[in-house]
Amino acid sequence: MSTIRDKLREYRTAGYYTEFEYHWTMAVDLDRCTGCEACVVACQAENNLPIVGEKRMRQGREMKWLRIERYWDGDYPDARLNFIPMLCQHCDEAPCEIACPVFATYHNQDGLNAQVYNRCIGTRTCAVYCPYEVRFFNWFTYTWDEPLEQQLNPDVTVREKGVMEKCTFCVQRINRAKDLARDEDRRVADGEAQPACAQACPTDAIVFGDRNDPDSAVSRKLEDPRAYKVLEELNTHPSVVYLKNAREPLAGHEDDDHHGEESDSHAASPVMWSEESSEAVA
Amino acid sequence: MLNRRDIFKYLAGGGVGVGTGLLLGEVNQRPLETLLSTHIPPEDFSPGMDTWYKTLCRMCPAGCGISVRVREGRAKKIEGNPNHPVSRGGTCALGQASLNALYNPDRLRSPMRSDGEGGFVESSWKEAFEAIAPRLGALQSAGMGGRTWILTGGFLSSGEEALDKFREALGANVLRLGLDTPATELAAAKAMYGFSGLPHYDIGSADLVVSFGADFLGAWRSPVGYSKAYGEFRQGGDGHRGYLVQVEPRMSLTGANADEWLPARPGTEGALALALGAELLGRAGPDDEPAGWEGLPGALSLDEAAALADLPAERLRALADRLAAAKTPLVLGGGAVGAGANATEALTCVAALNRILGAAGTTVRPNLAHAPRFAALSDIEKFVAEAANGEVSLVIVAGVDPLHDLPHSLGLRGALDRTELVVALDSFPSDTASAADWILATDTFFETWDDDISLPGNGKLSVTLQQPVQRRLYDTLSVTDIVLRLAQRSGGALAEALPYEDAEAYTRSEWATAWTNLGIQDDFDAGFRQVQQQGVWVADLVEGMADEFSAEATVPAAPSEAQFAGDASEYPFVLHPFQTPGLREGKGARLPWIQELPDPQTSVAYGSWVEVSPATADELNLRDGDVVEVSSPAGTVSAPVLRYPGVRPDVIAMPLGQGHQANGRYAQGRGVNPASLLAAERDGKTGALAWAATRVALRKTGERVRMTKTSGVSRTLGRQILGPEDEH
Amino acid sequence: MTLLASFAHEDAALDAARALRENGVDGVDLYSPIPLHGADEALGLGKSMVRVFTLLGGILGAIGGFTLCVWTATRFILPTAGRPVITLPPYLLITYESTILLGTLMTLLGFFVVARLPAWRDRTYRASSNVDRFVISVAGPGASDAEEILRAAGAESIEREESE
Amino acid sequence: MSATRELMFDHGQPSYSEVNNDVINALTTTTWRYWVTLGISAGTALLFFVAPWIYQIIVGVGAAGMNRNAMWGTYLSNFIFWIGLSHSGTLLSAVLHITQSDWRKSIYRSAEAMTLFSLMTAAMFVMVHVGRVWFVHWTFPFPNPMELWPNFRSPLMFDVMAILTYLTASSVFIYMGSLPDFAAVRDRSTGLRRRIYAVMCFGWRGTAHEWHTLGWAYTFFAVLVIPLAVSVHSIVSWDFAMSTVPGLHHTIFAPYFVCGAIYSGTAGIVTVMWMLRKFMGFGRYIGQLHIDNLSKLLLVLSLIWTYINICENFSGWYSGTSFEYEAILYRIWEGPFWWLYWEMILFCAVVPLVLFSRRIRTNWNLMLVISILINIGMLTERFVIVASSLPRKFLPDVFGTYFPSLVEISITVGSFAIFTTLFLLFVKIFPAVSIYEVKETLNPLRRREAHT
Repeated sequence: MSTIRDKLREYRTAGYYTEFEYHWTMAVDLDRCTGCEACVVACQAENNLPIVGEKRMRQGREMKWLRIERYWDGDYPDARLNFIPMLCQHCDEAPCEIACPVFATYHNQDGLNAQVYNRCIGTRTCAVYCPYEVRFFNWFTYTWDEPLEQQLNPDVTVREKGVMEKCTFCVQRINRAKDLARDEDRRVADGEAQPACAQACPTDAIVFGDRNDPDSAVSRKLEDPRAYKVLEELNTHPSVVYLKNAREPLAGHEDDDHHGEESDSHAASPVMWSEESSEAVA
Repeated sequence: MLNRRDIFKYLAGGGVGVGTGLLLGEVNQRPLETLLSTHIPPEDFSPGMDTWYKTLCRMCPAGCGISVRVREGRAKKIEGNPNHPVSRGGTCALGQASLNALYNPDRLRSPMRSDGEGGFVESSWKEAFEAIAPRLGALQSAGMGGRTWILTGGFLSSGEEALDKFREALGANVLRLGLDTPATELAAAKAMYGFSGLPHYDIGSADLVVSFGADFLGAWRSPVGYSKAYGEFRQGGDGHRGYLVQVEPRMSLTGANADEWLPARPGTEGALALALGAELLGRAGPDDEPAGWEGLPGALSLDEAAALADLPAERLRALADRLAAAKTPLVLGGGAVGAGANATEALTCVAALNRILGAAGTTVRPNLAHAPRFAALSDIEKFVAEAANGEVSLVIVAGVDPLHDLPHSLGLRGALDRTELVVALDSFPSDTASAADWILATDTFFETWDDDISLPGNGKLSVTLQQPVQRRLYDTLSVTDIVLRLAQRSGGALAEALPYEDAEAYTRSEWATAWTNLGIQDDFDAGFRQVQQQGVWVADLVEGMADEFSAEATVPAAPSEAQFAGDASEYPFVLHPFQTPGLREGKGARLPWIQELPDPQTSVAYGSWVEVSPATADELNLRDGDVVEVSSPAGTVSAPVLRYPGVRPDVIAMPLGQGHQANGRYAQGRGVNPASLLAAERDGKTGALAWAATRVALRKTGERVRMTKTSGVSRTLGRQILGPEDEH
Repeated sequence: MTLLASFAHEDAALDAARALRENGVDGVDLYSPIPLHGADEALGLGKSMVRVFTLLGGILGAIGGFTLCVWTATRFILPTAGRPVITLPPYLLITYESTILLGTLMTLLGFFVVARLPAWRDRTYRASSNVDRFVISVAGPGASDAEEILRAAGAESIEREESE
Repeated sequence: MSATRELMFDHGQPSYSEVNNDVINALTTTTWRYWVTLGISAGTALLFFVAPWIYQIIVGVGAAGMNRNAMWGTYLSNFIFWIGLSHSGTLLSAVLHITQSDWRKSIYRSAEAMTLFSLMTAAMFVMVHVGRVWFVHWTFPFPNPMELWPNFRSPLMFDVMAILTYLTASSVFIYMGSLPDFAAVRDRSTGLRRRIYAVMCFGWRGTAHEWHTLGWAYTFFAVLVIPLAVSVHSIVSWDFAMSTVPGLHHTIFAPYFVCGAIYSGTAGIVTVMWMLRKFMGFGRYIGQLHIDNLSKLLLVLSLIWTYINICENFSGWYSGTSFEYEAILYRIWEGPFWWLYWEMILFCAVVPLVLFSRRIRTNWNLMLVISILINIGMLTERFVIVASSLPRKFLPDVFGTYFPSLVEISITVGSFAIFTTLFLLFVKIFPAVSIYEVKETLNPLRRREAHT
């Protein structure tokens, strides 16, 4: 009887995993990040991301599990450009995970937001629910011009049309490190598992590791006063932590809610909420 | 044609014709391939196991070390080599994408012979050597080696050495080509620091970096090495945070990351640097002034410089304050600043500022000397003139693409047309190779032996070894192999100069010789094996190996006024060509991953664009995607407009690297090449090509295109994406 | 033997049925083109047993739906979005739907069982009773007594049908 | 009741046998016009729906115009539209049955059929929408070999369950209500048709016991269907509202969708009524009272709908967040679909205001126009909700746009043909007007005069 009660209590626990085996976390130092996009190509190479071609890219169907977002501040001559790498945040309370009717996406014991390609039926609800827009759909079965397919990573599935995909934190590398550690009867050492983006980053802006290990590099980054999470107000509890760019605000920065010249033809016009929102923050 | 996959598609579509489908599927089945030869596996081949090879990235002259993951005999992934002193485990987008060059579907798979009508037919090495070697032999024996020109790049490698030996033995001419060669920077370093290599800039230990036009995070010299240093500069372990000021007319990637971006008028940067130097000298008092530098004759006051450069004077004063307060400042100059008509003078002023700041010797250090001599504009003109006179019998183009990269106004295409025999050594049907009589298909750097001494360097002596990581995919040879074979087949002095069997033997022999010369007595084989494992051989510079700072330096002169091709009234804008981190001068264009990579600042992929300041665009009534005709005295191109907030209103910026006439399916016919706009301007001091000294005019064509651009709205709209707002 | 009396008016037929019942005639049935108010009372039909089926179905559906959710979630545990394995609000929604689903299906079953349908074999029936006639049938031993009563009630015609 | 009775028949009451004749003749007598219409309709369905769908299955969902941002598009908005259209039939029928509104009786059969076929069309859109339709059965509650069941926490599973239940309940509801009429058809036909209807009516004889049981069962169905119908569109709305997407993440979405659904369904009924009058000769049974009552209902619904729309925009404006504010702004003014938004306001909020006039309410042709306008408005409402919210969520850098592709437009057009085809088949299988219930509304056949 008591076992049933225990089981019930376990099953009724929010979060279910009271503790992750490893809690893989990424810290992105925006002060170091230059937006050079080496990570973007590294991700493409590691994870067999297809080359979609110009036409499909223009249709907004590019496959980039990791992208650099750019945000302008101010106007000429006091213009400033900010970069922020955006990838699957591996939220602990991921909006995408509730969406899937067939359990193609779920949370694994390492805190990773996992996507099971062969279970996916392509309702795309997860992508709609994702506030970070880091889920990518195979609108077509993409092919590689021969012999480019010889480059494909044998550790990573090539996805077919109708399947959702996204950043896995290079789970194949994590699993290799875990296998190795298990063989040697130890935990994965800090820095042993590195996703392709972190490995490639020429400024070491991306730090990856296990948050459960208080001495890991990423745990130390989390202590940084600059640390924040994107769209934290949505309570998704991302596993990607950003360290705010430490640049001085631009002169006349108070004016940054002003939209200014917009390259987009549907540019937003000046709005009235700015005072309210800044009040709310203060 | 139906193949198996199509059939399964149709089956999925409706279950129609199951029987037919299966039947056709059987008929069209490809012959069984042997998956893995496990009986006699090749060396280093174990199925399912990764092998990592340390080698050299040859995508740009930076000379980064990489580590290549090989599975089942195929290179799979590039990663940085943490042992490498320049790249320190980092890679750039272009390096990551270099596998696309290896597996590119449009790579040349065998030597190609021109059919005389613009097309090429497959040939064999035997045919190729039989066609070329006798000509060489004839030229050699006739003592007409001078009628041969070798067009090559600027690597400091054994391969280039072989080419150079070949040239010497033949008595041929060489043109070391490239758009953005460090010729002006070398001249400035020689003048101000007194050494003949490129300086090593220690960005990592600087607390203030002022960069005049050098996009060191994007595409300038050694982006990975500088980026590594930049990481430390920004958030080093000791808690200090460096301050970066970027002076340039168009916000580059470095400008985007700078704390301050100063859009100085193009061509005024040297005067600006000199004015800052004079101000600092004035502030510090006479004690610190180098001898003879009192007051820096010709230097403008800060106010005058501000007016000249079209910058607010208070910003310059604030900059001078920062420079004065900085403990380890560093000033860089390059990019368009090193490519104006007064480039050497400007860079000399920048270097002088380093001396005034005391950076020379601390954050600016000597590198290994011995930079090659890059072709000045006059050299190119000489070649073109000789070709026009029919005095050029043979041109060997080794891995460079001058017909695309260099200003078309130089007339290189015509020169090659008038040459009797043009032999291109290339892995791709590049624009230049497509104009050749023979294309000798070369290996990619994954398939052959070579080495490199990084020119931008790291303040140490480091030689990176390039070794094959997999078997050749096709019937190709390396440049060194080709040179060696040509030499042997030609006989005479050529054969004597290069008595090596192949690239591997040659490279090993070069290393053995070098180590002997350096007095290294260790067992060579063991040492070389170790280098193969490490990927690089590093030693501290020893006395005499690199030049020292000269104690005395000439007083920097005020730079002359920048001259631009084209009349300001007819051509109101200065053209600012820039390299993107992926495309660079054009090598990235044939790599699909690079084509598909959104430009960091603009998010444009697959194509060219014209950056116009929003103010200018409003004036000309231009929206994003409006096609404009950009015309200069040298040519005209049409491309869509992109309103770019980070460019001066009197400057038009265009990315280099697209607009290939050949070069495979990913590059060909995509975008436009601003090189066709560039006038044959030169730097006044060195005669080097000044590629940022052309004026252009804009004309709206009325046509409109949808650009391939991933970015929607590049404003945060007040959303706290970049972090919580600071409390003011 | 079955007696079939046809009426042109619903109140006449109902009166006849009532009279038969008062006289203790058994085996009376009333065929009509529309459901007749008062027929329940005239023939002594009480509350239908269908409601039991509906109730059962609803209860089964509720238990079944909730059990399905809980059981399947614990079969193969794939936590999502930090939710507990047994998450009440969504499971209650499923329960709600399955309650209605099973309620509907059981009501359907109840209807067939209670109405003793389907009955495809030939039975006593006059097609006119599905147009504009009201037919009373009296089967079994009471039929002989019924004829008088029916006639008195105003039957248009009375037929006899011998049962096989 | 008798007042209603008089109003219901514009051209005098038919007799019982006339009702049988009229309804069953409409079922059995088929002119060449019917076959031509059916042929055109089925052909359109094939050409515009089936063919592009097969193409899409072959190349991938990329045949549609959806992209990185707008992962949902026309397919989903059409799905919601069709689910919405299904909402009046069964729901209205059940509500009116419980409240014993007699005027329901001549129209409910077609209304319920509309429910059923709209639902089927909606279910088609689910299949058109998903990336791998060949695995769509994985959403049904059964385990895979690993004993992995579907995720009942997903709003999409709520959908599956709700639609499954709704489809079942609606089918049962319409079928049970038709049993006596099947018997009537059986009695009047011969040969194969008679045998088929004999089976379909389960041997119905119309005994007091059968009527009694049917009455009970039918009332229970009605009671079960009402909360079901309300839940179905609430659940569909939660597909949206449970996301974080600005412009979709609104608490008001459930009542909004339910109201919109009934609104659009009621308008749909008006359209179908007009068709039945015009082409099936049911003018005698569907009259002034019906159209007047339905129009009043439409008017009330349009006012509620308008109110909710104001609420939605107000909450977006009042939220004080850039997300909601920009989403609303993009929807109503800055986006490429602003004109569709105002078109929807015009058709669904402004035009129905004319229904305050009784003369317009009882004018069949005008009502046809208004009902079609309302449904066009509702179709665009669903489209606008999807197409203006998804391309712009939280991160401005990935803001995009969405335009439906030709395939999507074609499939949208084709879906109407599918619905029409199904409906055309229906009128030849089911008595499109309930025979026995119409008879109930006639003056009862009594010896003694009624007391009225």
